[in-house]
Amino acid sequence: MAETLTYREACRAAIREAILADPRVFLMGEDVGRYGGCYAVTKGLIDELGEARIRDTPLSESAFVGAGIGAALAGMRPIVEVMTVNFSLLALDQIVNNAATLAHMSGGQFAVPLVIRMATGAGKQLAAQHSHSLEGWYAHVPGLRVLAPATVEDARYMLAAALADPNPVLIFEHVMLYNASGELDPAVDAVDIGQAKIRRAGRDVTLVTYGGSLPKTLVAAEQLAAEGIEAEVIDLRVLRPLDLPTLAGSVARTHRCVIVDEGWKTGSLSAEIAASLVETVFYELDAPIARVCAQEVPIPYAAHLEQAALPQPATIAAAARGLVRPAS
Amino acid sequence: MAETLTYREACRAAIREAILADPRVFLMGEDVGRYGGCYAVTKGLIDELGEARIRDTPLSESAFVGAGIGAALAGMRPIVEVMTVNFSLLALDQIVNNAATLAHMSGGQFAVPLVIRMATGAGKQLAAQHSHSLEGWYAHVPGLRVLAPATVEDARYMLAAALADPNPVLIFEHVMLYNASGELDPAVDAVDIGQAKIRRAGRDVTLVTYGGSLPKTLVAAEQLAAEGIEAEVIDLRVLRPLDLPTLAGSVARTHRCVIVDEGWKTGSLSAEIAASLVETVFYELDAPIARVCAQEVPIPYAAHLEQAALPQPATIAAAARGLVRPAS
Amino acid sequence: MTTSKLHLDHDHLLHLLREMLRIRLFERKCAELYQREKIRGFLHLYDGEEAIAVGIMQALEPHDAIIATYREHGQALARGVSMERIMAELYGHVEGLCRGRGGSMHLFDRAHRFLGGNAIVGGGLPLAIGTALGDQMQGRDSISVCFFGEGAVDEGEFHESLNLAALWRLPVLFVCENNLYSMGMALERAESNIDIHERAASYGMPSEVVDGMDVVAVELAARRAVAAVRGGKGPYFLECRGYRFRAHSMFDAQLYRDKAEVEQWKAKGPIVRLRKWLEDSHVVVDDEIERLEAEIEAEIGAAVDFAEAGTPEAVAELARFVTLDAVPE
Amino acid sequence: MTTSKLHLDHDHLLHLLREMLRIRLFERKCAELYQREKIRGFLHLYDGEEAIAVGIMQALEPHDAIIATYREHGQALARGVSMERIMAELYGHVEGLCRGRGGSMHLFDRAHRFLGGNAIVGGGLPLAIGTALGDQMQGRDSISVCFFGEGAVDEGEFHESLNLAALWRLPVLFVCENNLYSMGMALERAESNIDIHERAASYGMPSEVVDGMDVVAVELAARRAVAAVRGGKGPYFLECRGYRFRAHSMFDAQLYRDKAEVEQWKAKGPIVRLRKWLEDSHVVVDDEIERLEAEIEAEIGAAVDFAEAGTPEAVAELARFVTLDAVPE
Ligand SMILES: Cc1ncc(C[n+]2csc(CCOP(=O)(O)OP(=O)(O)O)c2C)c(N)n1
Ligand SMILES: Cc1ncc(C[n+]2csc(CCOP(=O)(O)OP(=O)(O)O)c2C)c(N)n1
Ligand SMILES: [Mg+2]
Ligand SMILES: [Mg+2]
Repeated sequence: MAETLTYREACRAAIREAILADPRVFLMGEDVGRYGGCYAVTKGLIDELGEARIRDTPLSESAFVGAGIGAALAGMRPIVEVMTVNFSLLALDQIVNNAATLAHMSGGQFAVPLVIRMATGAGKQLAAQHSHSLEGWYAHVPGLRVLAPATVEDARYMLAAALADPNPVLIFEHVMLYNASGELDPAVDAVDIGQAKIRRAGRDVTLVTYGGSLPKTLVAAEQLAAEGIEAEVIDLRVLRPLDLPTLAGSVARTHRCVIVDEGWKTGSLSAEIAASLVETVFYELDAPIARVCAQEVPIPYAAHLEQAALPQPATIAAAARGLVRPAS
Repeated sequence: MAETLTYREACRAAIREAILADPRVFLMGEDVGRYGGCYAVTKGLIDELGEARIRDTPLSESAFVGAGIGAALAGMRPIVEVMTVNFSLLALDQIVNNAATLAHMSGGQFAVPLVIRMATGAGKQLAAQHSHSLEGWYAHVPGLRVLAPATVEDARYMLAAALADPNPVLIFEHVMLYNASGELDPAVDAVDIGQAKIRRAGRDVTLVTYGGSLPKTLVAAEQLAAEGIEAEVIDLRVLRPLDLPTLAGSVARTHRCVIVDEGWKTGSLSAEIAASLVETVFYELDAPIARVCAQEVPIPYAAHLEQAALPQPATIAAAARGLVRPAS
Repeated sequence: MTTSKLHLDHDHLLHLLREMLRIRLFERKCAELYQREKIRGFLHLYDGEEAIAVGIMQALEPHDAIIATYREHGQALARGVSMERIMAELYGHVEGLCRGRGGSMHLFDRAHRFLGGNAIVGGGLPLAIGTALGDQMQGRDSISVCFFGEGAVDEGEFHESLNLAALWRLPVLFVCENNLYSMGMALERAESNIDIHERAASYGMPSEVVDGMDVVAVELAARRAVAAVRGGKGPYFLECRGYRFRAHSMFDAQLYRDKAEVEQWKAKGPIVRLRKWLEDSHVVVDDEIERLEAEIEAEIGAAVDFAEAGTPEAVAELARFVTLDAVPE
Repeated sequence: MTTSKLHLDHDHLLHLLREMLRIRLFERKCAELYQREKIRGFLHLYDGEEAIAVGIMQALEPHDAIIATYREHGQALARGVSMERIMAELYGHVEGLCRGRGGSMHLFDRAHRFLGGNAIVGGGLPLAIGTALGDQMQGRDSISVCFFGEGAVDEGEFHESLNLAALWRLPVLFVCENNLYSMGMALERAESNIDIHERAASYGMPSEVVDGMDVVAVELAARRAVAAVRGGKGPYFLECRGYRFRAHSMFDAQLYRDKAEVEQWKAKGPIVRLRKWLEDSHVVVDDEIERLEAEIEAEIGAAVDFAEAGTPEAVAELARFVTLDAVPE
C-alpha cells in the first residue's frame, strides 16, 4: 500500500535509514539533536541514534563543514547539515576550496564522500538575510554534485544515492516544501541523481524548474491547460551536472521554453540553462527563452512585497503565454 | 603629453589621489602597508600617507570587510582590499548579507559607501585555491555594483567614480594585467562606471568580454581580421548592472556573438549575458551565441594544463569563426 | 543619565522598571499578535533579559552606535526608538521603521543611531568594529555597543572582531547576552571553556561578569565600562548572565530543557526582582506600579492602533532603496 | 622512534641533522630552479624552520594524519614523502605526487597520510578537526597533526577549530609555526595578545611554547604532546617559536624587516646550532657531516634528474579526477 508522508518526514526517514544502514554515516549540524532540527526534520533521531551520530555542533559553520570534509577523508560518510543556505556563506571557503578541489588537486589520491544538506528559499517572511536561493552558486563549482529534491520521493531517496557517490554532494531542501505531502510508490526504493524528470507532458512550451518552484510551475501549467496551452514541466532535480539532453529534447519538441528559478534573475541558474539551450537547440527555438526569477531585491519581510519579489503561478503562466501567443 | 604607466601604477595613483583628496577615504587590508601590497600595488604609500590611512589588517577577512561596512556607516569612505577574490569567500557573508542589504532592509535609512578591491583570475600557476574568477558571483547580488577595469585608464579612474557612488562597489583587478602598460589620454580625467565600451569596431561578430580576457580577445580579433572577419570587441567594464543596450546594439548589427569569460562555464557571467541577449535580440541572431570560458576543472598548477583550462586567443577565434563560417 | 554616576533615587528606579515593563508588555502583545497572524516571520522575544538592554542604554549618549541581533525589540525600545514605528514594522507596513522591509529581525533607526537588527549570528560584530573605527578616525567621542548572544561566541567573527578591537584600541562595548542556550544548544555542550568573560579577557581587554537579571548591576557595570571606553582605553567586555524565559522563536517546542528549569529562572526574573525590592523597601507606594502598567498598556494600545491603521508599501516600490542615490545625512 | 622516549644517541642526532639538511638543501635547489623557471607559481621556503617539521615527525606513527600549509616541503620530506615525486610535482610533471595538478602549495601523499598542502590561511584547521573526528569515531589510535603559521591564529577558523577540538576532546596536535611574520605583518601588529600559547590554553587544552630552532626540544615536546593526545586526553597545542630566513615567497622584497634582524636569527638557526653542538661535543667525527651533505646532494641530484626526465600530463587528461568513480582505498 502506498505510504503517504510529508517531505519533512521523507527527509527524516532517509537520514535514519542511512545511519542505521552504515556505521560510517552520521549527521552533524546546528540543533540537529536536542532541538530536533530547526525545521523539525531530525526530531526524535537523537534519542534513537545517540549523540555521536546525531551530533549537535556549536555555531561554527566553517569549522564543522570543514570537519565533515576531514571526516570523509578519514573514511566516514558524514551528512553535514547547514541549517540554511544563508549560513553556508560562512562555510563556502571550505566547500569551494577543499571539498570541491581535493580530488583533482591531489591527482586523484583523495575523495571527499560527503553530503551537505541545507534548507533554501524564501516564502516565510524571513527577510533579506534568511531568504536566499543560492544553490545556483554551488552549481557553478566543478567537483560538486548539486541536488534539489522537489518531491517527497526525491526527498526520501536522493540521500542514499548521494551517500553512495564518492564525491561531495549538496542537497537543497526548499523551506516551503517541508509540509508538502505525497505518496511513495511501494515499487520504488531508489532514485537516480543524474537526470531531470518530466513531471507533466506537454507539446506547446517547456517549463523548466526545480525545488520549491515546481509546485508553482505545475499550477501555472494547469492554468495554461485551461486556456488550451499544453505545457511540459521539467523538474531539474540535479542542478549540477545539468541533464541537458532531457532539457534539449523537450525544447526540440515544444520549440519554446520558460525557466523558473527563485534565485535573483541576473546570474541565476536560469541563465545557464538558457545559455546552454541556445548552444544546443538554437535552431529549434521558435521564440526567445523566457525566465521567471526573483526580482533583483533583497527579499523583504512584508508578505505582499515578498510575494511580489518571487515567481508566482500567474507570472509563470504569463511568460509562457507570451511565447506561445505573442501579442502582435 | 600622454603619460605611460602600468595598470599597477594606475591603481596606485588612483588610491593615492583618493586618499589625498578626501579625509574620509582610507585603505585597509592585508599587507597593503609595510609589505607594499601582495601585487606591489600600494608600494610606498604607507610612508607617504601613514599607518592610519594605509592600514594593515590581521588575517581576518570577515572582520575587516565587515569593519569597512561599519566604517562606511559611520561616515567614512573606506577602500577595503581583499588580497584576492579567493580569500573573499571568507568575507562573503558580510558582503552579501550586510553591504548589499543594509540600504534596502533599513528602508533607505543607511547607505554603505564602501569600495572593495580585489585581485582576480588565473594565469600565474597558483593552482586550484588561488586562481578563481568569481566576480560573476558578485554580479548576482542586488545592491552591489561590480567593476572590472581592463585598461590602464579604467584602473586609473574607476576608483574615484566608485568612491563617489553611495552604494557598495566591488572592483576586480585581474592579476595578469598589473604589468600591462598603456597611455593615459591627458584630456581624460574621469570615467563612467555605467557603460560597456566598444574596444574595437567590427561588423561580422560581437566578442563580449571583460578584465583579463580583453587582451586575449583583442588578439583573437586581429587573427580574425587577417582572415577577413571583422570582430567587434566589447569590454563590459561594469559587470553589475550590465549595460545591455550597448551589448544588444552591437549584436543587432553583427547578428552573432561570442562571450569570453574566465569563470568556469557553467553558471558564469557569460551565461547571464547570453540569456539576456536571447531575451532582447533573439530575432536578430543569425547563429547560436557561443561561449569561451574556463574548463570545468579546479585550475591546475602545471603551466600547460592551466593554459588548457583557460580561454585563449585561438579558442576565441575558433568560436567566432564557427559562427561566421559554420562548417557545412 | 549619561554620566558614569548612578542616582538610585525613586525616579530613576521607577524609570528602570518602566523601561523593562515596556519591553515585557510590548512583547507579550507581539506574541498575541503573532498568534493572530498580524506578525509573521521569525519573532524572537526577550522575556527575562530586559535588564540587559535597559541597564546598558542608561549609560549611552545619543551619538553612540548600537548594533544588535534578531532579538532586538528590547534594545530598540530601551534606546528610545518609537514603539509605534516598531509595531508598524512588525505589521509590515510602510509606516514601520524600515517601511516593512525589515521586520522583527531588522529594526533600524537612523535617528537613534540604531544600526539593526542582524539575523546572522555573529554578523553584527564586524560592523561594530567598523563604526568604532570610523568614529575613532573622525575623532568623535562616540562609542559602539554590540549586543550578541553566547552562541555567537563560537563563530569565527567573534574571534576576529575581538582581536581587531583590542589591537586597534577601538571604542567598542561588547555586551554578551549569555542566556545559556543558543536555540536548543546548551552553553556547556557548545563551548570548551564556558567562562566567556575569561575568553574575552584573553584578547587583552577588560572583561566582567554581570548579573543580567539585576538591572542596577547592569547599569553600574555599563557606566563603568562606558567611561573606560569613552575615555580612550579601548574596548570593554561585559558578559551579562541571564536566561530566556520563552521559546527561542515562535517555532520552538523547547525539547531541550525542562519546564522546571524555566520556572526556577522566572522566579529570579529582572522585573519581579526589582518590583519586589521596590515594594519591600517602600520606594513605591500604593498603586504606583499599577498606574505605570496602565500607562504602558496605553502606549502599547496606541502602537497597535498606529500599526493597524498603517498601509502596505506599494508593490511598485519594491525595488526602491536597493541602491540609493545619495548617502543619507 | 615512535615511543614517547627519546634516545639522544649519535645515530638519532645525526638523523635529525640529516633530516633538517635534506630540507634546507632541497629548498636551496628549489630556489635555484625557480630562478631558472623550472619551478613556477608560488614557492614558500622553510629555511630556518626545519627543526619544527623534523622534530614533530619523530613522534608520529605512519597511520597519523598530517595537514600542512603552502609552506610544506619540510613537512613532506620529514614525513618520508618521496623527494623525487615532490620535485616532479614542482616541475608540473605527471610523475609528481599530484600529477602536476597541485604544485608547491598542494603536496598530497596518500601513502604517508599526508593531506596537503593547503593554500588558504587557516583552511587546514577544520580539516584536521574532521580527520581526528573520523579517527575517533572509528576507534582508531591515530592522531591528526595540523601545522599552521601564527598568521592563521587571527582567522576565525582557528577559533572555531580549537573550540571544537577541545569540546569534543579530539586527537589533534596543533603545531603553530610562529615565525613572527605573516607575509609582511609582524605578529605584534596583528594580534592583541601575542602570547599564542596562552590564547590556545584559553580553550581549555594543554599548551606549550617550544624553541622552534632547537630540534631536540621540539622532538621532546612532540613526544610528550603525542603521548597525551594518543592517550585520549584530547587536543594539545605547541607554539614553536622560530623565524623564516628567506622571503615569504619568491615575490617578496622584504621591505618590512631589516637585514640585520634576519642575520641575527640566522646565527641561531636550527642547523648551525645542532651542527655546532655535535662538533663541539665530538658526537660527530672527521668528515661525517660532509659525507652526509654529499649523500643528500646526491639524493637531490637524483630528484632533479627524475623530475627533468618526467613528462607533462596529457592535456586530454585535464578534467580527470575532478570527480572520482570510487573512493580510493
Ligand atoms: C550564522 C548563523 N547560524 C545559525 C543561525 C540560526 N540561529 C538563529 S538564532 C540562533 C541561536 C543563537 O544563539 P545566541 O547567540 O546565544 O543568541 P540568543 O538567541 O540566545 O539570544 C541560531 C543558531 C543564524 N541565524 N546565523
Ligand atoms: C585566507 C587567506 N588570506 C590571505 C592569504 C595570503 N597569504 C598567504 S601566506 C600569508 C601569510 C600567512 O602567515 P603565517 O600564517 O604566519 O604563515 P607563514 O607564511 O609565516 O608560514 C598570507 C597573508 C591566504 N593565502 N589565505
Ligand atoms: Mg543564547
Ligand atoms: Mg608566520
